[in-house]
Amino acid sequence: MSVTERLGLVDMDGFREDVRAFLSTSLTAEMREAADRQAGIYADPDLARDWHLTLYQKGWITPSWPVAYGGTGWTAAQRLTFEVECAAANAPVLPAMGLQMCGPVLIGHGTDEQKARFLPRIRSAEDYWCQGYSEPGAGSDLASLRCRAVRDGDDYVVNGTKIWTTHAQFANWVFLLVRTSSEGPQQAGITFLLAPMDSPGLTVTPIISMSGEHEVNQLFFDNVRVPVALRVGAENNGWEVAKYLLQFERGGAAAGGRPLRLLRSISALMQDAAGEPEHVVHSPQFRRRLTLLEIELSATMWTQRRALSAVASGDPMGVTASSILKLKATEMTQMASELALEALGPFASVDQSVAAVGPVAGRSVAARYLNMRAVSIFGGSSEVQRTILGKELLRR
Amino acid sequence: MSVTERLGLVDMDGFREDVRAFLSTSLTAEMREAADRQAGIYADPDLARDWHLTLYQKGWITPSWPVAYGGTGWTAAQRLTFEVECAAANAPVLPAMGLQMCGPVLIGHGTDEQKARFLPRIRSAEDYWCQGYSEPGAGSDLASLRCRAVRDGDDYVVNGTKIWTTHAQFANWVFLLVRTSSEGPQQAGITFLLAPMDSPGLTVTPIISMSGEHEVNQLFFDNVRVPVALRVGAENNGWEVAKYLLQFERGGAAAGGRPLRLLRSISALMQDAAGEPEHVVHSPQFRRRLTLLEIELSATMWTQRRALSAVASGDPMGVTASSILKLKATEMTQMASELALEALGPFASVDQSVAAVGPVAGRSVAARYLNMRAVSIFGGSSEVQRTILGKELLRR
Amino acid sequence: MSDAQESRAILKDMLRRMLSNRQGEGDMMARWRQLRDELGLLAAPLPEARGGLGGGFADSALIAEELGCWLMPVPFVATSVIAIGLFDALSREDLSDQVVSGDILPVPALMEDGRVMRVRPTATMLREEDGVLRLRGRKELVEDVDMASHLLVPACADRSGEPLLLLLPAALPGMGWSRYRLLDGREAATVVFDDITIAPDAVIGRGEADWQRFEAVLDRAMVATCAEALGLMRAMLGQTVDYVKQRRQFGKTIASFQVVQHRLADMLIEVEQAASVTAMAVQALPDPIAASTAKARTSQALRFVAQNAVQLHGGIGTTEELALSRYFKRAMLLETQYGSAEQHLARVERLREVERSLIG
Amino acid sequence: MSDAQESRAILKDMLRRMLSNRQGEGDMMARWRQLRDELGLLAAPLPEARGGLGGGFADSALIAEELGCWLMPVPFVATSVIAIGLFDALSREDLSDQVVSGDILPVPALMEDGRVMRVRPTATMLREEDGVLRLRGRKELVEDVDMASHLLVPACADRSGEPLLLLLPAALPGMGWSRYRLLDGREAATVVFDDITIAPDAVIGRGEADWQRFEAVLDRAMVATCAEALGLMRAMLGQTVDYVKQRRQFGKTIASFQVVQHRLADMLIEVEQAASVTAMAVQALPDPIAASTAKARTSQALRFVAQNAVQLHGGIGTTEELALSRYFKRAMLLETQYGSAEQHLARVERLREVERSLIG
Repeated sequence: MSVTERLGLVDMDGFREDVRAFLSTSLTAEMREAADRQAGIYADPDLARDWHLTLYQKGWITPSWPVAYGGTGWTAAQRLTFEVECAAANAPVLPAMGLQMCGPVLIGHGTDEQKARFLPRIRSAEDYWCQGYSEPGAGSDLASLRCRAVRDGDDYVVNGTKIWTTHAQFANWVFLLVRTSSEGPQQAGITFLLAPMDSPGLTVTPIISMSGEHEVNQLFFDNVRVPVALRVGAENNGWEVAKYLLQFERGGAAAGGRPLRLLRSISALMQDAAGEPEHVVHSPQFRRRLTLLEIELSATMWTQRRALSAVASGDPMGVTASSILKLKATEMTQMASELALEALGPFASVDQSVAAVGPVAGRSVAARYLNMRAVSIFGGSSEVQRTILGKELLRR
Repeated sequence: MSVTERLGLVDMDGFREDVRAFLSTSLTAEMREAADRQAGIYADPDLARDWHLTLYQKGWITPSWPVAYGGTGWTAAQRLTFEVECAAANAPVLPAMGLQMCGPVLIGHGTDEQKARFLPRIRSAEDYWCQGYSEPGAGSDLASLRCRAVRDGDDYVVNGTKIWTTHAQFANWVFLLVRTSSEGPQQAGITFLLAPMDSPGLTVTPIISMSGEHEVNQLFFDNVRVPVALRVGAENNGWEVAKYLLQFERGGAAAGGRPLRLLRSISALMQDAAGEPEHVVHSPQFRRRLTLLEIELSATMWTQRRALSAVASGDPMGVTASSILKLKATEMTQMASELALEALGPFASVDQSVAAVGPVAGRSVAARYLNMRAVSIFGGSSEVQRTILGKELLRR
Repeated sequence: MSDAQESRAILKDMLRRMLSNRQGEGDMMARWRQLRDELGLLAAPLPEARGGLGGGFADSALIAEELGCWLMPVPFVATSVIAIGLFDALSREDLSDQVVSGDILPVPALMEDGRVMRVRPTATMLREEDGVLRLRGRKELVEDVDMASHLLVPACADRSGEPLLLLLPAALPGMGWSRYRLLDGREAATVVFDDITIAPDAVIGRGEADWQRFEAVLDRAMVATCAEALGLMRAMLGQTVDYVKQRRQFGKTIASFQVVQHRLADMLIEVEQAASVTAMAVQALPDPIAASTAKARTSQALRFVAQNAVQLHGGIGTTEELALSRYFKRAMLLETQYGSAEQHLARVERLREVERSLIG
Repeated sequence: MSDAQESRAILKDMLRRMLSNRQGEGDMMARWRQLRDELGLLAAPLPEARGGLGGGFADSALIAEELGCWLMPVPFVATSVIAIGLFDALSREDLSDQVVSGDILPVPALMEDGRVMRVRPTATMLREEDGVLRLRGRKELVEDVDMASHLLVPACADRSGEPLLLLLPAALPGMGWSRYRLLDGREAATVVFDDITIAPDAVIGRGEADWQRFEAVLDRAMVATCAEALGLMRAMLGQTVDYVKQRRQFGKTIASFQVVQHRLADMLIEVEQAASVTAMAVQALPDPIAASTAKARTSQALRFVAQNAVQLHGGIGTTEELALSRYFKRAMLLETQYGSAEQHLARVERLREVERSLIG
């Protein structure tokens, strides 16, 4: 019984087999190999689009959405099983901004017009979304954001900047938080807007990450006009919308997805070293750390399953569960990226963006290790998550 | 080369051999066995006294004191070597209250009369000291202490309580911090006093620890009169005296002493299990944890040696080094006590105070594990130490 | 709510009411009788046809968790999970019924050398001579001997070497007892069988298949122990949260310190991860890998939570006076009960290798 | 201050002045020439009789630490510690002098499969035929190939199997080079010797005793690497302290958060413990256990400090823009340079077993 099987111990009437059958025919060898080469947080747009459309055609692109909006009606266990099987099969990691962030927010807080306009285009991959939350002075302290929107007729006029905007260079839409009032507590003056990326006055500047890649950006808003019709929720009520979304962001996807993908590359490196008995991957200590990671993976998947079973389909997860899952996903991802680094050994020192050197299974290992430093910082840092959990416990 | 030898790599002109020769003749088998049975923070008074007097007669009872007051004039490396050899030979752990706390304080801040009166009696074990610092409401926040002393003629009249007073039931003297002023910052109104334990109005109530032992006490002061001549340092200057002492308390003794003693009992349990190949002590994982502990021990001894080399003999250690050493000593002690617990296995569940069961080497293992929970709490908790270190770094 | 959910909720509620106001006091045998007879604790997990609630092992786990939460170290796992579990597996429901009714109280005598987790007995030998059965051997750390009527003793047939399972009256002539106390206050003993004669019907199991049944029962006992540990952890975390809210240092409650909040967060995470592996193992029974995964992970969590509960209580946390100290010592026991984290991690690795070689 | 202490202080001061205002920029070869020729970096650790300061290896460690602190990944260890160390050990001071003067710049070519720490070569074979020496084999991850004049190549004699040490000009005909860049921006290559002819005097060492000398030199290189890592850690900690003092969130500097202070404390402890094991290893040379202890512990500290430096910098810490990212990538390299923590822990355990069996 594999880790993924132990997750789905409940009889699911052949669901797992259906998923596997689909993956074995629809997820092509080319896609899997391309996914292996990806070192970023999300797959590159071309690869992601291929896989997105495959799932879309199958009707499986938005399993966590309510059925009325294109959800699959799966149980929590089925949704997790699906994600875990995708990860285990090395399916490309789809960008979460549309499917798991903007979509659920619109379902929960959007107008009927907004839903009708945007949801189908998220599902069909016609729109590519990015997220405008953080600012240079507002990272962990998101509520202190200063990017300002002033009402002018039927528009908001936005001025300010957003930073760490993943894949902004590919997106045609951005959802963002802006300050519409400076009265009362900081949280009370924030509004949630949607804006086209080709809005006049909106510019994108690349930020190069330490792995040398261009994944994130800074956005500059210079008198960008956003129609009031593109506001989600009431004016000054954006913090509630954002909190709802953050809980999706933290608890929505399978917490084990990224670690499972990394475990796959560790397995490949171990197979690669099968003929070298002195290789570190054969030491009892390396084996033990893998065992501990696999156990944490089982535990986390069951934590997620318990949490998902407790909430109605489509609702965000409770704050405790979502923070635990974010922390565990982070910790396991970083641990797995370290184990991969150690399994690769000295070849991890090579800058593979210039030339491919060493085992094929090790090509993205160093870049992933570098990129995965960010998972404990973005989307609510590990420090912020622990504070949320501690305060929540004290409230009980 | 053993751990203890690797510590003393510098040529010490046969010093180590001298110490070993002394230990092999003067530390009797009875003392070593009795030390093995001790589960407390310090040896019981009878055992401690035997060993104290043996060292006293040899002239080695106060190596860290200035030569003028009975110190040995050893270098830092020699002092550490001595302590490490004592620990490795399983010499009884002498109570620190006189030798490493009150003594150095008197040397640094006492009057000539106080030095002449008390220092010889600490060395000769005629006096047994205890420490009156913490109060029920002032633990980590020592400066908030409320035990009050009011000047009345040539006496202070003390009212209040002290808690966690180790071995107060054996002591004939106590050194304590009292509040003599409530003006200005809390730290500014504290005074350092010495008091006979048989002072009228001073009572001792036992506190039983979770291992079932009586090591600590609560003291109650009910109009206890303490002559002004027994004040150390100026009135309201007790915080400076206390800080000086805390740094001795944290950095004075060999940080590796306790872990080394515990390592000895782990070795004994391992030898005991030599015939059982399935025993957990033979697993590569147990071995590895021991290796990590031994490495930390080497590192910590060198941290201590570097710090001791940097200060003149008799001075307290800098605040950074003393906090690092306290934290490392704590962490290693607790880690070693856990390894011992695991090496013993299920027999660790037995209350050995009622009947002796299982391997001889395991008799004090559970009680020590329980008692060693306190080392991260007393003498400045681990949390307090980390705050000290963090703030010190930020000051640079 | 389904019928099963409803009866579980009722069971939980009754348990809480009975346990909450009598925590840790009084004579354990009296307490046990009350739980067994008034509450029907042993019957509860049985099928409805046998007077139970039909919740099966999930109810056993629920009960164990509540017993842990209220620090009630009664021999529930020994009787409900091990004795009844084994008797049922051997189709000896007659014996199970005697346990339920309180006519017998068998406790397992597992350890031959006090160290190895669950090897087959090699030193406890049963010899047959002219139709008379004679037993020789020694078992360490047999728990609850003050309450036990019988011992459940794995042994080894002297000629064939095949494994045997014996049910022996505790008062059999020739048994040598040395009794001692455990850290949680219960009584245990080393029992020596010095060539004692036993009745033929004391042999209730024999051979490989029966041994496998016994192993499976021990896996269930292990998972029930995880559930009890979970109860302990929830209680210790709750006590710690209450304490840090009222304890003041540096002019404010220590709950307002960020490192205290983060430590509580880490404790909560450990509790939840332990709850998850336990839930997984309950669901996965009789999967031994899931059971060992649960015991390994729960033992780690238990140590972390217990140690940090004491740490956040500060000095008072190290005293006998506080109930926490009794939880801490019970936690020490449960950490190694039916195998430590290290032993179960090794078992997981071993079983996985077997699994892989079977697949590959 | 003793003379030695004084000249060390001067050396350190000169290094700081030369390095501090040129951090990370310009062409590495030019920088290296300046350090070598203007500062006399390679001569410094030599005995006074040979123009050095007489501080020996302690000075090498000091220099390596400063180079680390200012992120100057010049081939100091390769030349000063490995090449000169080996040449001196083989009584080839003539070669050492050429390194000091800059006439040659040899870099070691150690790895046959890119994984195992320091096994004797088995796949790099030297064959003698009618007095002609022919070499066949392949070395991975040879560093600083853009600066090297020579390669220092461990090989294996084809008939006797005895270990050999070769000093080969980098431009020898028949060598196959595939060059690539390392994460710290330096150039490395895989070098293939496809039955190339080498000069007889290229064999500078041969046999067990010479191999042991080479092993001892590698231990020194390892300890020098620890010192460089220590410099990196001090710099990263310093940068982090500076950053948290100015970065504001939630209306105050993040330095005022208790968890940030405690994280800094843990980083400081790691730096100090690494400094201690490094000091121990310097003092203990040629003790291989102390050397491996130092590399294992320092590699662990390096990972912890580098990761937490990035974490406390938050988003900006993950960008290429910040110097910290270059320190982080250099730290990744040094972690595995001459063996990882895991490899050295295993070596410590192996050597200890040997030590014990020799004693016992």
